[in-house]
Amino acid sequence: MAEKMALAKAINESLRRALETDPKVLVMGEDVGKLGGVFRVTDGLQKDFGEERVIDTPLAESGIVGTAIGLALRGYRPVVEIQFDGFVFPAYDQIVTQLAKMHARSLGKVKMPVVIRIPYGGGIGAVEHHSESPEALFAHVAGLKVVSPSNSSDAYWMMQQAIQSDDPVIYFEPKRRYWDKGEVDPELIPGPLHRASVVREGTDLTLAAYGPMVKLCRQVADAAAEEGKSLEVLDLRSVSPLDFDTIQTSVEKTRRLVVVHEAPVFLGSGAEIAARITERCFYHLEAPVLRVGGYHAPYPPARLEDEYLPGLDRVLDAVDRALAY
Amino acid sequence: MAEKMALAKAINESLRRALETDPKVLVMGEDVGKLGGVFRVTDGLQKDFGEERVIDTPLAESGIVGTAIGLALRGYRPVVEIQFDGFVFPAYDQIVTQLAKMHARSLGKVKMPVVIRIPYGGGIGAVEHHSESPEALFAHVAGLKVVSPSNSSDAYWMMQQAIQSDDPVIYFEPKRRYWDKGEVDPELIPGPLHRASVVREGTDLTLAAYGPMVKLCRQVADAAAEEGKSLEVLDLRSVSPLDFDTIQTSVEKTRRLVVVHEAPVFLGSGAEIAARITERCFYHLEAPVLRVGGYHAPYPPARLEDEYLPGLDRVLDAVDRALAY
Amino acid sequence: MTVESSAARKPRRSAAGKTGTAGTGRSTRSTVKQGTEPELVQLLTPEGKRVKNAEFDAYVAGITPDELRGLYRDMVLTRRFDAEATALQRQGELGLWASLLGQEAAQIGSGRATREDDYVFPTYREHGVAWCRGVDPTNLLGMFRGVNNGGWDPNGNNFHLYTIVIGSQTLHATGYAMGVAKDGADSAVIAYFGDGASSQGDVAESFTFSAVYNAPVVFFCQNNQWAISEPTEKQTRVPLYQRAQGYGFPGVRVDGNDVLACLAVTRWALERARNGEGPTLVEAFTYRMGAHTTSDDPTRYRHDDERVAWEAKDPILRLRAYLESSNHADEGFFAELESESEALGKRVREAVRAMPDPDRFAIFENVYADGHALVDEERAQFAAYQASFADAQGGN
Amino acid sequence: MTVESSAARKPRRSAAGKTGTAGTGRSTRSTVKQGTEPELVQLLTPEGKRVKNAEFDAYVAGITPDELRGLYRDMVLTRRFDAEATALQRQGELGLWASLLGQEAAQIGSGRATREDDYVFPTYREHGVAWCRGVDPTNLLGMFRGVNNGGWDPNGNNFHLYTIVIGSQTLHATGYAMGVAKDGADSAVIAYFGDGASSQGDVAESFTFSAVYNAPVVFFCQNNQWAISEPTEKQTRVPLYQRAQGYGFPGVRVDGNDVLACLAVTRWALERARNGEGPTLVEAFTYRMGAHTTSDDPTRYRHDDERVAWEAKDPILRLRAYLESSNHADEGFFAELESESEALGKRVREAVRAMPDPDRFAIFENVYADGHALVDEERAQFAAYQASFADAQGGN
Ligand SMILES: Cc1ncc(C[n+]2csc(CCOP(=O)(O)OP(=O)(O)O)c2C)c(N)n1
Ligand SMILES: Cc1ncc(C[n+]2csc(CCOP(=O)(O)OP(=O)(O)O)c2C)c(N)n1
Ligand SMILES: [Mg+2]
Ligand SMILES: [Mg+2]
Repeated sequence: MAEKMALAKAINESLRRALETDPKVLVMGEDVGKLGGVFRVTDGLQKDFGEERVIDTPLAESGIVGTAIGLALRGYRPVVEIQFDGFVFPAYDQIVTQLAKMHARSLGKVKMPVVIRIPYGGGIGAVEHHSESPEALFAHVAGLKVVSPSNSSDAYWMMQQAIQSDDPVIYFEPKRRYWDKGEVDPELIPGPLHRASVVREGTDLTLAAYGPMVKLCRQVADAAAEEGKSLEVLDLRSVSPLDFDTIQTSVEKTRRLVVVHEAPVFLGSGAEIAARITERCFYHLEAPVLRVGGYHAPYPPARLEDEYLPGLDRVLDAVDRALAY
Repeated sequence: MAEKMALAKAINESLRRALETDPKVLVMGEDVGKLGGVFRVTDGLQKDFGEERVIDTPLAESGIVGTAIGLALRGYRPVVEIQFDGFVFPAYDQIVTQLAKMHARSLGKVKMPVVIRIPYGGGIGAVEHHSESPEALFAHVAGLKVVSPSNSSDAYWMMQQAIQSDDPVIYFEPKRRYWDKGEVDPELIPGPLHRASVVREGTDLTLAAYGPMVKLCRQVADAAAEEGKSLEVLDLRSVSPLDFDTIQTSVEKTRRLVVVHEAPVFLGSGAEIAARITERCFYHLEAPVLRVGGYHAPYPPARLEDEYLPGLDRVLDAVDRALAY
Repeated sequence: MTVESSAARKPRRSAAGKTGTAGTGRSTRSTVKQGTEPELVQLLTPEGKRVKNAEFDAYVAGITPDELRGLYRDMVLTRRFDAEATALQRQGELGLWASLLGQEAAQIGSGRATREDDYVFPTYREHGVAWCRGVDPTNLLGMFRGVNNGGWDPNGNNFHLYTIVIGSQTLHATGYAMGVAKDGADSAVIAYFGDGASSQGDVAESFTFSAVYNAPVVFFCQNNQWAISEPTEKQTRVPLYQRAQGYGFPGVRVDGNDVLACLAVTRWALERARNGEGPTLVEAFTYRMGAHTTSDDPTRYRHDDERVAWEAKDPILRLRAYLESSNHADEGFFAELESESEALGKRVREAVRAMPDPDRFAIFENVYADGHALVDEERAQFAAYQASFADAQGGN
Repeated sequence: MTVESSAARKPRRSAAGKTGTAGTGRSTRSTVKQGTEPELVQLLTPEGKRVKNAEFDAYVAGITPDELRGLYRDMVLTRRFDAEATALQRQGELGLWASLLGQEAAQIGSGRATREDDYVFPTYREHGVAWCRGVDPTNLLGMFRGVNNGGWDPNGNNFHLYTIVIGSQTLHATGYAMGVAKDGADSAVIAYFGDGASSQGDVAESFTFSAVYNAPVVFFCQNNQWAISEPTEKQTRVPLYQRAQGYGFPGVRVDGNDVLACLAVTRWALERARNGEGPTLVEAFTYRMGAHTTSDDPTRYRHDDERVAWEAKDPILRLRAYLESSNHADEGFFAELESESEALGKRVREAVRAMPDPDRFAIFENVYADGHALVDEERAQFAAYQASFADAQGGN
């Protein structure tokens, strides 16, 4: 029975379903209990599943991830919340040197079914450290999988799949889309977690994005359509692995690619997409792959974020530049 | 008076000079004192400058960098040693959220002249966490500068410049080249810290590398020359900023580029170079920018590192592939 | 203390209540006493009665009526400033505000204990300490308005920027203090942090570094009972001031709603630092009367009874009662303060509303001190892009 | 204790010796005693005399001569294995070795205290504990030879992989113990770490988490006096076992060269865990007789006198003296053990030499449990690249 719900609610429902169906699933993090998280994503879960399953932790991210690793070794499947993007770094060591490597280090003997939820990105007028997009810092690290849904249905299903995965998954939640509503069909049979999807077909140029930027790219495609340009929009959904096959197929058709993300362009995921797609589609590309993203600067104060973040005009500008080749 | 010395010794001499000339310079880290560091890079410094200037710290990397920030706020210029590449992650939070941002956060009121020395890379048959190349994880972060010398002279002079810089500099030391000898002329007037240098001229293809891979690329160029191919070799020296101008100039001439680094290819610095140079040289490139680097896998046990690391044959293979376009 | 029953404190299996009872205090074993809350250092009761304290009276022995009124004034104006900021957030002038309501005594007492050449490392809630340091309160609002990430020169008042990443600043303070010691200066450093922050590894590392280097730093923990929605029991099962002992330096719990006690204890701790006796931990036992920030809704996780109970210990009423009963302040003083308070509110309101948005090119400023080619390139691209609109508009 | 004079311990300014003297033990203040080393829990003197201990005797009361000989055998074989590994490194068969020489009693005593269903989280030096857990010692050598990064199934013997990043495993142990408690199991967890590791934020966070959740975990710190070249004074200015107190659980210092005391104290601590009394810190006071690893050169930072002094406290000689004086072991036992020891050495030598290099495709194995498109792609490229050589060779 499909139901319309906000993206945050879809994650909430997905966590609820996981807690219901698998007694090994745990939810843990700062303020995930009574408060239900600062974005209410875990709202009501502690009330219904108790403090043993939905755990308010001490204020220490390394400790949260480190103990989640231990719980996973004991057979649990922890879903960890990091309160904001900028607060994941105290846990970075545990994520990079332990969580990511445990399976390989043990020659496959132990599994690390840990999901790390990170509300990320800007556009909500927040103070420092609350608007960042650090996904490249995780995608570069082997052993991690990195995903980001753009809509309620994906949020729901990708969370189910992330929890079911025996690999650690960094699940980036597009916080500025938390309140966007979309259909969620709990009976759906979802496609593979790491498969990109073509959310709009087009012929002149491909726009590739994930998470919060997918909605923007749809708007860009609408605007471009009014000018008679046909843009194809890809929702990449996964940053590690990247679904290069889907991008390649699209680019072989459109011959032009613009990648959009909020993260800084320099060494952002767009760099890898540009490099690899150029290699794969060297004779197809009519223009270099262009990238629109954040600048090489700390995320600015809220009153400047609209200048910093990719917006309709900046993406259209890149589209024009790509089409001008 | 130029003198031939090992790369490690060149850094040692450079630190000594800095300690001598600026009373605000401090050297700090684990085992940097009596032991002189596990690679002897700080050998003799504590003996000559005392425990107040050359400081053995508690075993806590976040503490080391965090207190270095405090010392910098007090007017000191700390040069911090992280013992091995794989042990920088406990300090990652302090580096990314504090060190990198303090200057911007204070609207320029405070400076962060902190150098973080990290012996990095593989090829020395070490155990886990002792052979990694995490430079992309720092270069993606605005506010940091990232450099890596390839030879004794650069090691000496780039350290002088890093210490003199009012910005935080992550100074990656190519540990497998520590024992390679080269001329160091303490009277030299060095070029800019972030300028790449053309270490071998060529016409058919450009090889770009930094740190430990420069020597390899020279060898590749030698081998290719025997087959009648003329390769230009760039020593990038700096990963943030990257000197795209020098790369562009070279590629406009050779029309082909292969980037080599030990770090995993996926989202490694080569991705950014490929993306940006393709944009800058779209009509010059005869082949896509190819990249040779580590695989998307944890650094393997020592007995497999030769398979994992870029070697002569793998780079030559990439050269051949690029030339075949 | 808190209304939340905490499962985490119950031993999970059979031995409820046994925890820590095995110890005998022998020298080979460190043991733990539990169950009873320790006494606080208190110089003023909640009713405003001055009580004697053999150890700490000396640190406020010479205090004059003028100084007492000064402390009162500080607290009143700080509270007023804070209320104004909360209101400005409601009006949309600020994006967020982190109120210090209830913590005025902890902040004014400790802040007034510092000397001009001391250095302060705050969290994001130390508006009262900033006040004591002479930072213009309107400067504090820039980051909450979203026009900057920290709007004052830390070296102007030896008051570091607000730090949002929990616990980080305790290491900066320790490093700074190491530098003070290296310089042979006799100033001291004070690092603020919360009960929640006590769990962060960085705070523990700052204890280790400061102890090993005997750094002249005071760790001032405002235990306001809550870290957003989590009561202190989620961070520790023993009183926080005891944490210091295991690192080799003293810890004290002070009544954080007693400005006189906070002043005395902080003076003592700073004096230790100046005298080369190294670090001290002060736990100021206080209460966050309001929400965590204006984004927070405390009704979701705590009963209002708790706040009401703490209202009886209000730091301002307490000092007022003492000032009045001891005839240290008259009607005129309170009336004058009231109008000063009004004036401050007005000034803050006007200053905030007048605060201009930053220039868009500020994005690229101060990323580096010595410049960076990529920033230059992106700034130029940005300028060209902006110019293209101007051109377009010009053309129309 | 150490030969290095430590400037860090000297108060930097006037107050030498004053540190911690301000405390009066009042309940508002935690204070620190310094200067005198605390007593150790000791059941066997360095000369091998059994001494009484009111508190801990009970934990080894029923120990049989057979078990005592077993402990001795464990220590001798562990030392032999360790010496063999050191020799194999010298011969180039291993890339590195981290010797446990001198720490046999701490490891065998604590390791033998664990029950089969307990879970152990080691550092990289717990060869003796591995032995007690039944891990084939040759398996430990894989990572030091460079054929893998951890060569055994952690769940095979409830003995986790060696962890090189200092301190990380204490959090894994705590999480695992939280899981044990959730499961309602009565097993316990033991986390090993070193004196150096005590400074890491992760270790502090593991103390916090285990205390808050009352997790059944024993923190077993082998204070071997050195963290590579740094003496313990660079990590703490008070004995490490005291660290626990500030987190709300007991800490004990035990003679780490006394296998009986280590057995007793660890049994006590594990029993606390099983009984739902939560975490305990055990500091085993011992000595790293050798270099940090085969790459290290301790002559650069410590005098040999120190090692010589500690030789008098050798854990193996001590138990041998006791076994002999109490007639618990005869010549035959020692002779037999000698040849068992020889056999072990031979077996290890042969096993290491026979250890094959890993298949080159192992690089791509186990990066993920559920596969990853990029790994598949790179594996395929690698295979094609390898095949090109085969082709080229075939062609010649
Ligand atoms: C590293 C990190 N994690 C999480 C947060 C989000 N956060 C902001 S304030 C806060 C609670 C802090 O509690 P406490 O230390 O007691 O200080 P208080 O807010 O009560 O003054 C949290 C979890 C953060 N700012 N930094
Ligand atoms: C995070 C981290 N930093 C640095 C190192 C390098 N290192 C390896 S062992 C060691 C000293 C450890 O000392 P201790 O904890 O006392 O254990 P011990 O070696 O004495 O058994 C250091 C600094 C590391 N492995 N991990
Ligand atoms: Mg608090
Ligand atoms: Mg040690």
